[in-house]
Amino acid sequence: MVVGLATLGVFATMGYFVWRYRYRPGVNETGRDVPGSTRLEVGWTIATTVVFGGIFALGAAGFAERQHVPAGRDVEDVLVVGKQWMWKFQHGGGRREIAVLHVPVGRVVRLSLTSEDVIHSFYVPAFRVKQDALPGRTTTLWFEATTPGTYPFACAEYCGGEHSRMVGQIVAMPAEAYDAWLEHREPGEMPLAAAGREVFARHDCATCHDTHANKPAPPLEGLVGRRRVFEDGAALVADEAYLRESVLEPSARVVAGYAVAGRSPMPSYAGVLTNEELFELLYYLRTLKDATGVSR
Amino acid sequence: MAELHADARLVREPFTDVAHQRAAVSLGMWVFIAQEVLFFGVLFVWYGLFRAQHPDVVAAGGRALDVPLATVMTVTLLVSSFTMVLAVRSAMLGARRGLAGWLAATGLLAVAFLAMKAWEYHHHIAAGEVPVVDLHAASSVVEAGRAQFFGLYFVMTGFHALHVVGGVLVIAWRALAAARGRELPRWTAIMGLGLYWHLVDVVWLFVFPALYLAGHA
Amino acid sequence: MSARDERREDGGRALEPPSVVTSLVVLAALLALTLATVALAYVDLGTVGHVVVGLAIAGAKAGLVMGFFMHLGHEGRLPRLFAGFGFTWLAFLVLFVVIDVVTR
Amino acid sequence: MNTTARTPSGAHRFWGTLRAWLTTKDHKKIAVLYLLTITLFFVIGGVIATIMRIELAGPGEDVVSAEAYNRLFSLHGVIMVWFFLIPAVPTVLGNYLIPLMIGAPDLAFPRLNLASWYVFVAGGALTLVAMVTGGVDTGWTFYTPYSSTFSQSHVVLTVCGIFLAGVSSIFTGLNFIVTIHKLRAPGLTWFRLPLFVWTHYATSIILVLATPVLGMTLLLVLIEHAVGIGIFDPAYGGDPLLFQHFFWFYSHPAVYVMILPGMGVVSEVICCFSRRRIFGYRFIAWATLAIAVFGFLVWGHHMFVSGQSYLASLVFSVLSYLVAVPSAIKVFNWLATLYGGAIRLDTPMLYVLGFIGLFTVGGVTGVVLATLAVDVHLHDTYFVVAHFHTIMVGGMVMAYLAGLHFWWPKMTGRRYDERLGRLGAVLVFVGFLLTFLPQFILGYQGLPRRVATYDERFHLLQVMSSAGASVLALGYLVPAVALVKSLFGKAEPAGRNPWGATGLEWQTTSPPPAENFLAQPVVTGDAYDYPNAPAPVAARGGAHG
Repeated sequence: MVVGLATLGVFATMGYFVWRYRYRPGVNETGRDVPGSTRLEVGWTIATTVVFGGIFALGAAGFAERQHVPAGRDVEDVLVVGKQWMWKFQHGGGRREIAVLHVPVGRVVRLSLTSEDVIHSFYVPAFRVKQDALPGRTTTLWFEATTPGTYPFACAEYCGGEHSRMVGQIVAMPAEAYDAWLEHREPGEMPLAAAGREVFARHDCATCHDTHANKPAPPLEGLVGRRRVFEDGAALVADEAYLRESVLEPSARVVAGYAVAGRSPMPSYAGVLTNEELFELLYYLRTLKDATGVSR
Repeated sequence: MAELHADARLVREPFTDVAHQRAAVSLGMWVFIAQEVLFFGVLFVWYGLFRAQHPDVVAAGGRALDVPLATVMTVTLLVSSFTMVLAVRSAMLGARRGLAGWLAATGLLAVAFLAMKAWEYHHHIAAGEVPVVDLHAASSVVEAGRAQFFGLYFVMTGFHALHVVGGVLVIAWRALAAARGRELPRWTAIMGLGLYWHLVDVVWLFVFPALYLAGHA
Repeated sequence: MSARDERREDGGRALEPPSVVTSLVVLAALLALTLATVALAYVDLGTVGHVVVGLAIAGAKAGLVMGFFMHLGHEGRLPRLFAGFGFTWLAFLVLFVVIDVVTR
Repeated sequence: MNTTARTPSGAHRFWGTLRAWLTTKDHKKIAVLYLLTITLFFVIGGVIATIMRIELAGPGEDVVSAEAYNRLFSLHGVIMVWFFLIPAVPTVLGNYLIPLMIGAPDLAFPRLNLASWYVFVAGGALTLVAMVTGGVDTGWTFYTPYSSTFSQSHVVLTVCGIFLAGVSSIFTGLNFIVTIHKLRAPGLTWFRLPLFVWTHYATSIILVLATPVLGMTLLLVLIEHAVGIGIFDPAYGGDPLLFQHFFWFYSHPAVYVMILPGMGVVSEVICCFSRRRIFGYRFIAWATLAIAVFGFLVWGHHMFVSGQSYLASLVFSVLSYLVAVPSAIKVFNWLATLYGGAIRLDTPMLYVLGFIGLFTVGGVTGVVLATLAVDVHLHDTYFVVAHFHTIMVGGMVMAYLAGLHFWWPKMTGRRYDERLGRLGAVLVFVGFLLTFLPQFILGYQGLPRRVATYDERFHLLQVMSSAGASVLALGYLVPAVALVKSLFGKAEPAGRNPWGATGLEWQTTSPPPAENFLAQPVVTGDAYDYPNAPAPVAARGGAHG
């Protein structure tokens, strides 16, 4: 590595100079008078900047790769909730577990992280991934296990008393075995989409968000991935972040034609839905991509 | 033009003359002011983000504040800054009684400001407009937002008021010293005090529109 | 930039006692601006308009106070430099926090 | 140093002396007061570190509970950062030397200087009270919402203590800025200043512009802890990342507060013991200012995995490389200063060579951490712990010890035992490497920091690190013995200029008189005029070579 060589270079140069120019009575009693050299200064400034620029580019490229799940891959969604002092997992298929996370080999696993109390950080050294789990927000992280086995994970953000015991293991298993494992649901565990539909029903969302009647809210079928135009003329392609904002802060961006007195008629659901409910609801809304009329 | 009071006894170690001492005190105070700008700056960053994210909450909160009273408070501080300029002028001219008088006027205006502030706090607390300790106990999102606004309000005006209190104490001490008049206070020190006092004024000039004028029109 | 100059450096007029007339004019301007900002608060300018106007008037008042009452206009380069540092560094803080929050 | 009287009629004289010291406005005496205070805090922080290393020698909760361990590392951080690393070089060496180096009788505001010491002591006392009554368990970073809502420990008391330490820092920084601008001797232009003064100027700017942000932020944590105002805790509608922005706006530049004054010491010592002018004076001076300014713009590299936006991470990463460039320039210039010198390996020079080596290790590991993709893996692991200890302990503490040894004869008028001094320098260097090299590996293997218990697979390296720490602890005792011993008995008098150094401070007596110079010195030439400097006077017991 470049940096290792740089360190060795500095040590070697220093050692050589100290030995070569050591004080020797009668031979080397005063230093040579060399005040400096602008050419040398400019030279090593540019060289350092260029080398650092190269390292930055490499690092940024690797970082950018981690920002988005590669296109066209099967994705396993898992909700990860950190709390003092344990990690709770909820699979897309509905199974829940604590301290152990089963994942399929060869598929992209996308974790949605949140916290019930303080900041935690989900860290899997073997996969070179780490992401803080913040209360009141969801962050995401993805990885792909390539070899079956167990990989330890830990909490990397100090979170109080038992922080050092907030550890566990990822069990990577062949995809078929994982699918079979996922089917062994405990009573009460429900696939996320179904759970989300229950949240949707429980809060009577369909009263307003209905396809067929002339209701006060936009319909939700096929929403994700579609362009939305807002009251102020701005527009974006609906994604998960937009859905989240619409649920928590409906007036932040109101779809054109749906504003009442400049605001959304919908109340905010911030503080009404728990993190899990919100995750389930958003998961459900994403499944409405190609559906018609399901939101009744 | 009246004569500058430049007695050699006004100069303190390690300075060589009054001009030297003045330049150093002025620089020192401006370094201190730069520091205060960042100290209060943190609160304004908080305010700016909060207002950007919840403009309605800030507007509603602003309407709950007393604009006429705050306008009077602003005027009080501005006039006190003016009297402080006259106090510094008296000190520079070596006019001891003028110094004592103008400092006293400045101090009284500052106390008047604090009295209005105290009345305002009392009013808001009595009306339940306080930062709520537990947001989950808030019955609605609106109520929660208002609690946050009043958290912002009390912290911003509170830190400003603390600075006023500090200023009043030093002003009172200096005014008494000038009134007793055994020795004329160093005018460079009065100048430093003046800079501090104007700074407190400047901070309020931003607090006033940020909080009080946010809710109207 | 000899050391001698920097010791006593000021704008040349820093040793003059402040003028009463100038100070009165500045005070009058400050009071007028105060009334203006209160009056404008009741005119519908939209939220952004209010922020811009409020900030501009507060900035103008702060400028008057600093320039005259705090005699920054009479000072040499150093006090101005440090006054500038305070606001510049605050701008750094605001800039980077906004970069994060807006693109989060 | 301290002339404590022991004669029968001495009680009276003792109190008189004590009072004279506690009300002194002499920057040299205030520096000595700081030296004593800061040494006390270093010892406390060091003892805590020792207990931590003993606990970590075993993977379980062997010596102390996890709860206790959390308090130990929090207090170790708080005490070492705010009560040793940040103040040490500026308040001891800077306070003592800046007026001497610029030919002034004192700092610009002597009373403010004394006040800053009292405020510092008050802050330290509050922190110690917090420590004795149960401590604080938030880590020195006070991340919200843990610190503001969840922690049951003495957050309020500790925060007040740190706030006061910050006030003290601001006073010191302000005083230095005005002093350096307004009290330089005739003829002492900016580019004739010793680099030690340049680095303290840059440091003071950081202290004055960064510390108020920390002060307000900690007060907001305190208020949220007390009443829940909704700024940092999402449960109250706040944003925990806002805390991290504010905190690192201070705490990253604070790293340069720790290291820049040390770089000043290095520049002085390396010229003196190479008998050469510094290589590239102006480049070092400008690099110093560049570090101070760019240092403010990189704080977000502490937040790459915090949930900060992708764009912000990219920007902060780029800027982090920019701040590494001037640091690298400084290292190159120091190496070039060695070139063609006549190098004597006295104690200060040994420390300085150690500094350059370890600062390089710390610097390049910093570059590793600024690399986005790599930081995701290494963030909050032992790699980070080892990285900043390399900069802080390997860099700043080495520089502090170098400076203390270099100017000790000036401050006390006595020379220390050169052989003991050299032994100390070597032990500290070796002990340091043994302690922290294993931690780099531990971090790379994925051991998170701040853990009381850890997996068995990390055991061997942890034991090695603890063993190294005992060498390091021993290493610190040696210079303490060497320096204290010189104060008693028949130590060799130092004379005005034992090292044959340039600089105004060496032209007055050792120790200098109360007013520093009997006549106002006038400067006519550049700094580091070693071709025309007097020859060093060899100490007893240490031949040069």
